Amino acid sequence: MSSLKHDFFDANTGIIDRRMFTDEAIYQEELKKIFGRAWNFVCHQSQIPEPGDYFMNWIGEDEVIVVRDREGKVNVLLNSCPPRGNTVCRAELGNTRSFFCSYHGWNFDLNGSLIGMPGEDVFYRSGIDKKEWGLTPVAKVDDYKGFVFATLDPDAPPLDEYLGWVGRLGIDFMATQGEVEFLDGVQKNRIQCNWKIAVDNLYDWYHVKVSHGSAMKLGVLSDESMSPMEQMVMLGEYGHGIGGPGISEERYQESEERIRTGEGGKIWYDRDVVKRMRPGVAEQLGPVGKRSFGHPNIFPNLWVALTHQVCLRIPRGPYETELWWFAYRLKDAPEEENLFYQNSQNHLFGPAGLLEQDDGENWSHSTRGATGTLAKTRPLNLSMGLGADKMSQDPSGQVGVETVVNEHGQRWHYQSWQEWMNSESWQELMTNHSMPPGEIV
Amino acid sequence: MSSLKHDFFDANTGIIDRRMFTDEAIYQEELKKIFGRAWNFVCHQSQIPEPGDYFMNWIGEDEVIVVRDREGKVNVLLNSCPPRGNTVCRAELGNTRSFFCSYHGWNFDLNGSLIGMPGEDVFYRSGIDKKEWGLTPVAKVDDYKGFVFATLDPDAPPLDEYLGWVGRLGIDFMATQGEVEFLDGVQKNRIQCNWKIAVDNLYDWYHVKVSHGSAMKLGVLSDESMSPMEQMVMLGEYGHGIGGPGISEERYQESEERIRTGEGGKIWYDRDVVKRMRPGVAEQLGPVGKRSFGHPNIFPNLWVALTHQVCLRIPRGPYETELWWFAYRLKDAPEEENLFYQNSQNHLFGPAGLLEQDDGENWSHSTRGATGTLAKTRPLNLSMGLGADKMSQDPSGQVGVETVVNEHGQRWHYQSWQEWMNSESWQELMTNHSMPPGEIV
Amino acid sequence: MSSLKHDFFDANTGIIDRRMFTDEAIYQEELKKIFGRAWNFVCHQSQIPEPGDYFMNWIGEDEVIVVRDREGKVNVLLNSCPPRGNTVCRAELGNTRSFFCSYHGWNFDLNGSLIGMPGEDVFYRSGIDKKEWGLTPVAKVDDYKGFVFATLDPDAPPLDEYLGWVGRLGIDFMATQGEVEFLDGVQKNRIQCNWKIAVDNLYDWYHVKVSHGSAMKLGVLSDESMSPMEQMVMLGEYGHGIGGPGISEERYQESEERIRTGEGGKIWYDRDVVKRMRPGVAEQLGPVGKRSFGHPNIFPNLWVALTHQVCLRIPRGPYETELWWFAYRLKDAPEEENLFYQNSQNHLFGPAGLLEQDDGENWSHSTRGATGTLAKTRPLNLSMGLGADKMSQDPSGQVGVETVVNEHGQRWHYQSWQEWMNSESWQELMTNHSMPPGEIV
Amino acid sequence: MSGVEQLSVQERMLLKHEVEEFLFMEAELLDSRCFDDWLSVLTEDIHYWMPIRRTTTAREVEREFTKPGGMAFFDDDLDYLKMRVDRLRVGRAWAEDPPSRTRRLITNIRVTDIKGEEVAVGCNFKLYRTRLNSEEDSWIGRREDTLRRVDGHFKLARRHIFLEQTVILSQNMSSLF
Amino acid sequence: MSGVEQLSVQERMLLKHEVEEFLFMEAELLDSRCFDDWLSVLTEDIHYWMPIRRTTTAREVEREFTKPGGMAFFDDDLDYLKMRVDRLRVGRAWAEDPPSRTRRLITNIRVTDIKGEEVAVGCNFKLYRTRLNSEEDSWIGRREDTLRRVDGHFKLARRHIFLEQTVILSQNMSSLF
Amino acid sequence: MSGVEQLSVQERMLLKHEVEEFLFMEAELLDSRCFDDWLSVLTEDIHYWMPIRRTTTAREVEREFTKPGGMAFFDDDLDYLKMRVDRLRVGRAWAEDPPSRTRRLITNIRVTDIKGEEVAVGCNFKLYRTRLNSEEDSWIGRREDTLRRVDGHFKLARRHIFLEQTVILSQNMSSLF
Ligand code: FES
Ligand code: FES
Ligand code: FES
Ligand SMILES: [Fe+3]
Ligand SMILES: [Fe+3]
Ligand SMILES: [Fe+3]
Repeated sequence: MSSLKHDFFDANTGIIDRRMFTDEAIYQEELKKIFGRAWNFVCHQSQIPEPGDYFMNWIGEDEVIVVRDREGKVNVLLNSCPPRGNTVCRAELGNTRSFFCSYHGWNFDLNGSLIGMPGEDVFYRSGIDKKEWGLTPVAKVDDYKGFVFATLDPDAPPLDEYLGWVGRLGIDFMATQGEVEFLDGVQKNRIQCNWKIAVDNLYDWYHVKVSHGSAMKLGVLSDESMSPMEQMVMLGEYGHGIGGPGISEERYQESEERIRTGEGGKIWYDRDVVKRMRPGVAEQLGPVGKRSFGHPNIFPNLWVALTHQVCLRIPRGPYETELWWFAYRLKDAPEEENLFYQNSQNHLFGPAGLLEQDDGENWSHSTRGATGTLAKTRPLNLSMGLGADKMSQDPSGQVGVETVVNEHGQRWHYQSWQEWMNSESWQELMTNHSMPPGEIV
Repeated sequence: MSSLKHDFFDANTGIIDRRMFTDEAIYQEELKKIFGRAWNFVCHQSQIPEPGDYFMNWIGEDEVIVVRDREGKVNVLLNSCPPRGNTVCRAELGNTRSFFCSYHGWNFDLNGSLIGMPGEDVFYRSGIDKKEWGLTPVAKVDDYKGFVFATLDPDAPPLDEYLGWVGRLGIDFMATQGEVEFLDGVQKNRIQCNWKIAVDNLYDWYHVKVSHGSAMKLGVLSDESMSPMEQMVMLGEYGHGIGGPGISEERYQESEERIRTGEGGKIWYDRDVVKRMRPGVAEQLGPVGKRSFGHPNIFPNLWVALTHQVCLRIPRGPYETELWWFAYRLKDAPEEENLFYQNSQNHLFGPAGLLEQDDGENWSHSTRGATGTLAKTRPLNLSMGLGADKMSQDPSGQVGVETVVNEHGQRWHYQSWQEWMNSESWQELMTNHSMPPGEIV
Repeated sequence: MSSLKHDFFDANTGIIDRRMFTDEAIYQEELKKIFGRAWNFVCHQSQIPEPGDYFMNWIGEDEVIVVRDREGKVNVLLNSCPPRGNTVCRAELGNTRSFFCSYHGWNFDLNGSLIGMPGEDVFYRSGIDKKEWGLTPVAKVDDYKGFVFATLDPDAPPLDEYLGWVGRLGIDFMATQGEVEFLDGVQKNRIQCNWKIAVDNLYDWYHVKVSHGSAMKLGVLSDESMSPMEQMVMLGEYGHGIGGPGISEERYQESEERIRTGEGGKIWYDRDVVKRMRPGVAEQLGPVGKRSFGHPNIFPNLWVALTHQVCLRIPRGPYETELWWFAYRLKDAPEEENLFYQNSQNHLFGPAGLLEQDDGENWSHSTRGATGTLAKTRPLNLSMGLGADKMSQDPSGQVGVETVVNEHGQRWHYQSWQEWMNSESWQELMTNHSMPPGEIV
Repeated sequence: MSGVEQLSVQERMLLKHEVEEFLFMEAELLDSRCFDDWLSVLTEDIHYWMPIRRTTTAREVEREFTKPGGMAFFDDDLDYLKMRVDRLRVGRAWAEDPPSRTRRLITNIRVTDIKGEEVAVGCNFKLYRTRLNSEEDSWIGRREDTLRRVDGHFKLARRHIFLEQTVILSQNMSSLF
Repeated sequence: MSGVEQLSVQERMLLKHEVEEFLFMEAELLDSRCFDDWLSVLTEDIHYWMPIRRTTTAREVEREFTKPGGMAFFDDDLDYLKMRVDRLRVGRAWAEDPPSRTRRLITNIRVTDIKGEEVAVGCNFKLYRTRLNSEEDSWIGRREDTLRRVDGHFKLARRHIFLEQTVILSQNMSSLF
Repeated sequence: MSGVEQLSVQERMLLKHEVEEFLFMEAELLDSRCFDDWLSVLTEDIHYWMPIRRTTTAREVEREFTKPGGMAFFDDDLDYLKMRVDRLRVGRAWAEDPPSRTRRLITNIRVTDIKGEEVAVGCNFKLYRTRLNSEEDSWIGRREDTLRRVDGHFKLARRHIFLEQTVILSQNMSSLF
């Protein structure tokens, strides 16, 4: 039975069979079933404001051109030219009038349509249907509040439905802060780890004190902000999730009170509460969401960080992942606020980041270790908090669990991954996938 | 049915399934069914004039020693020593009295026979049949007008029959010019492309203006010579072909006339016609062949270029091809003529060549692009001129089509490749292979 | 039938199918069936004298920590941490109080037991059985005269039984010389060869004069010692063997006589006979063993060299082997004796060794050559001395053959390898494996 | 480069030698892990910067680097550099425990300008880093350094690092350039 | 090397410095893609040559390189070098669009001879080239340059390049050495 | 380094130049396979040593190298170095037949001490070796050389080689550093 096909994760015990990280066949299947089906983040509207502006990205191992056409529409096109499959664009970004292939000179419009072929009539005498031989567009493109996503699967549900309230909330954390403007410059580097381990880690508030012990001792970030006792988890359909710091309504009101009485800043999250007190924001985030300061992951691989950054984890084979750090500023925010964030953006994450430089070897060794003849048979334990928490459904419909450091997010990530891998189509996935537990068993 | 086993190329539409470029299993099969069966060019007689002279080459991924023995015979021997399979020769070329293995000192004569073993009688007491343990010779070696070929398959037809009139004509283009003497020095470099894409490209007169646009703008080569409207294609059994510039009998006679009246040189091909007016040459090339100035490919991978050069495309895995550029001079040609060609030989092709340096990335990206999950499912369009041309059988028996830039050669290359791959033996191939279309549909 | 599963070696002809060197599936099977079952040498007691001293080694592709605990017991632990499989130790050697994982800070005692987890009670609220989640110990650890071995297979026979008299004799060659003290510093380098070819070579006294011809001509070692006519072979159950110089009882007594009369040193082996004349030594080595000065191999991959060194050949894929050269001194030997050996240790073997630097390319080319389409089908000839020798069973029970240079040891190595590969378990191997021939056919 | 051209060739040679002595000493401090000593040859106001590089078409090649004040891999003042050094002391700086082994090949040293006490120096570099079982990383590029004479000795007042790579091929950049 | 030995060590030092200034400036022109400026430091009669290297036995090692006037990877006069530069301007020089990122590490500079206005200089080099998503090529070898003084400034009159590689491991050599 | 500091900057510059001339000449002798000439620039009492390096924790980093007198990759006196050279002549030195092609990039040359006729010199190196069809090896590290003036010319009296690698990634080290 296909539903038994992949059985690497046991939701009842939180035990993982680590072969999921190193098997080449599994990886090939992931490219089809995960990246080939999901809505993948490709860029933010503000990165390509003008007609002809383009930004290159990857959907699994397919390279795509994300380009704004003359009508202002964003198109996502496969970077592959019909005659021999040559790439028609080799820059990472730029502005162009059309895409001219360096092999035979076929020329494509900003929407991918074939607008020129050298000697079309003289050489292609039996004619060729130009409409049929443009650059292949992805199945669907849509954006949520400026964040552009694309999917290769025509059967994928609409983006809004795909994101669900958790995915949307993850983006709202950013979008409700004001007009988001992505900065020029994406930090890219490669880590010899499986992409799922990189994603797993964004939910991992247990590793911070140890993996990033040096940064904490230096006070790069405040102790409390880096490993707070109060945690909150929200899980969404199809694998989205938010995990990390989160506080009770009571604490939230205390914070508001501090801020009103000019004592804001006493606790690290006051800085965020201030913003959420701006008109309409708390309402948009909702009574549960507003109290979370955690890490959203838009399944499969978009991490929304607290530093006005998002990080894509692009698979490059079972043993390698490319990290892309995007940063943004708030157009209308006071300059010092943006400078405060840019400071973090240039010093915490990325290959030279005071935090992230210490992650790489742990991830690569966790992946590499999975190749040993004995090692690959040893179970991995992700049982932290398993069955220990109840999720409270808020009247608003938002469901969150207020708890301590845990591995709910990671388990949800792997469980969802397994459901995607065990479904042969979107239809099957829609019917088979688990709903986020109202109560985590 | 084996004939359906491989179905990557559709002759009716000219559409290719690009997985043929990246699949490792396909590649392993090619090594057996294509390179393991074909007559492969190994070197020219003039490269190893003296007894003991040797030149190393590859047949697929088997390294062979091409060596002239004391009787003046050229032997082609597998570079693999019986006790442990060590290589007995590690130089690219040289002169030797015998091949002495660096592992245990077995010594082999220039014809591969085992002539010495340290302590043969003392240690090999049960005896060993020296005749049985020499270096493995290839199945057959033969040459056509000095061009030496070898095949690993004893069932291969004789070289002459294998080449057929098209393969022979390709070599005659060179041989009829005078005594060919290969120059010392082969330019070797690696391109991350599939070998078939490199072969495909030699027929490709469509890419020249674009891929080599810079060279043309500089007038490295004359516009007319690089992308002439008048083209001629000749296709031969088993996959050989000649494609490129070719002119009508009328133009040919105009050229002869110009030359007679001392106005030769007006048009680029006058330079070649002059040579073909030498006694006997036109007759040897035939009424059709003499009017072609195109690119022959001796299937699978020997390109005969117009610059007094031949280029081997040696497979190094699905994703890599090694290019070997051999150059020759005409022993009796005026020095300035040879200098003219050497100039091209050192400046047009090879990794630093003003033309070829621009090919590599197109080929490697066309190959690499075939790995994307979506990209690999997209068809490639090789339909240029499909069904638009008629082939005229000349009374002489030569069949050529006079036309414009087209993809007849490439389609023939892929169609033949598929027939080789779908045949389990030479016998099957001989019965199954298509005859070159008297009329291309 | 599983017993037919692998048929790469023909004991009747000494012919090998070289695909055993390059097939990835074979290699993966070797990791399980050979390295996953055998007793593997991990280090010598003297390398980790103090509690907390550790030395890292590999069992196939599993990295293990070899560490002495507070009770003085040596533990061999898998370097893989339960939560994500991260490595808990990244140094090659050192001394520590515990193993602290850099990912989440789990802390393990010197016997592998989990002694600390950050926030165990607060975060792991459903509790976790610490006893179940320590570092995985190997199945068995034992030592023979200070040489520590470990096996991953609980069904493996006791070390003594596994070694048998030949394996034990190989170690006795070292142990009977006095108290062995391993030196600080292991020479490690990688050769692009299959590990079996490296092992095969240690029995190979045929290659010396040729592969190491330069060293011999320089007199780095005496001609006689490097390729003596008198050879002796002893073969042990499960693939152990000793091959190389060995002399008759008569010669042995002549040597003793020379030494007694102060004329010792005339012949190279007098140096060893001297030591064997020390009280009890000859008795321990036995009437046959004492007359051998050959190369023992403890199956699968531990070579005991004559230079007070042992060499591990660690597999790194079918095409790569890592060589680890360990050296020792005799605690109570005169300083000049130890200096004499250290001189050899620093100049004969290892990547810069005057002998070994010439081996690498022969081994890598013998492996690489096995990939050619034709080459891989060519048989390798290991028939030297096949059926030409009789083994004489000594009253003591020791069985040795006195002969000349031969390939008995190599054939035994490959035959045993095949028996291991054709057995699905230790039980099957114990019942199926051949006994060393009382008479080699 | 007026500043430089006013010098005689002998003066330039001498200056070049002094610069070289400083740069080689400074590189050796890093290679031999004397990080505190390294901090001591920096000026208080040092700017240590490595922009992000991107592949662009020939036509838009001026967009190759991110701009000062924008996103970067390094954009440090002395405090940040101190943090990078201090973290090695406080422990749990896993990227450097076990310590990396590095070697800096500094070549093509050229004095490009002189202003008062400051000398602008360009050089090419290959920073080689190997860890554990000889895992290897190489970072290659150009540096624009400014050396300032402080009581007779050079100190490093500015270091702008221009890597050739776009995607960083290593799992971190825990080394200093 | 008589030419050199007639000089005092001080003179050699000064000459070495001048040579170095020239070679580093020239390398920087190429690395920073100032190709026209680079052409301007060549003499009219420059010979720019890279022979083909082959693996031979120790016994026949004199056959290692192809001979002058024979087959070569580069055998250029000024016109050919101009073409290599001009092609970048005229467009459709795909090997260099997007432009490669190169870095020349020039080391072991030694003055080997002096004849009138000409100085023969040997050096070792590593030419690093990366393109697109950090695809990497490295070409390593030795150069024999001849510098000629033309109105007080050096110009490059001869460049013979001896790569260590036999098979060129890259898909092209669109860079200048 | 008192020895050095007693020198004026001019004196240091001159000395550095002499050292450089020697080291580049010596490297070229090896790269151009003039091994006998190379032996002739060594002193009778030369010590040529390369210890073994190991990965250790930051805490135990002092255990990184094996000690003098212990296990090593090279621990040669002149006789052993002669053997390494002579073997190439006598034949059957397969690691070098076909001969390797090597290139030594010597950088960061710094004079660290002066004692009488002896000059202690540190440098960084990349030794590149390619064989057959461009198989490649690179050894990178630091050298501590001692040069001794013998009748007015430098000779190499000591060479201690500190590679950055722990596991040697090549199938042999048949080259000299
Ligand atoms: S592949 Fe793009 S035009 Fe031919
Ligand atoms: S492998 Fe050639 S002689 Fe042994
Ligand atoms: S993996 Fe070791 S503590 Fe988490
Ligand atoms: Fe982290
Ligand atoms: Fe082309
Ligand atoms: Fe050997």
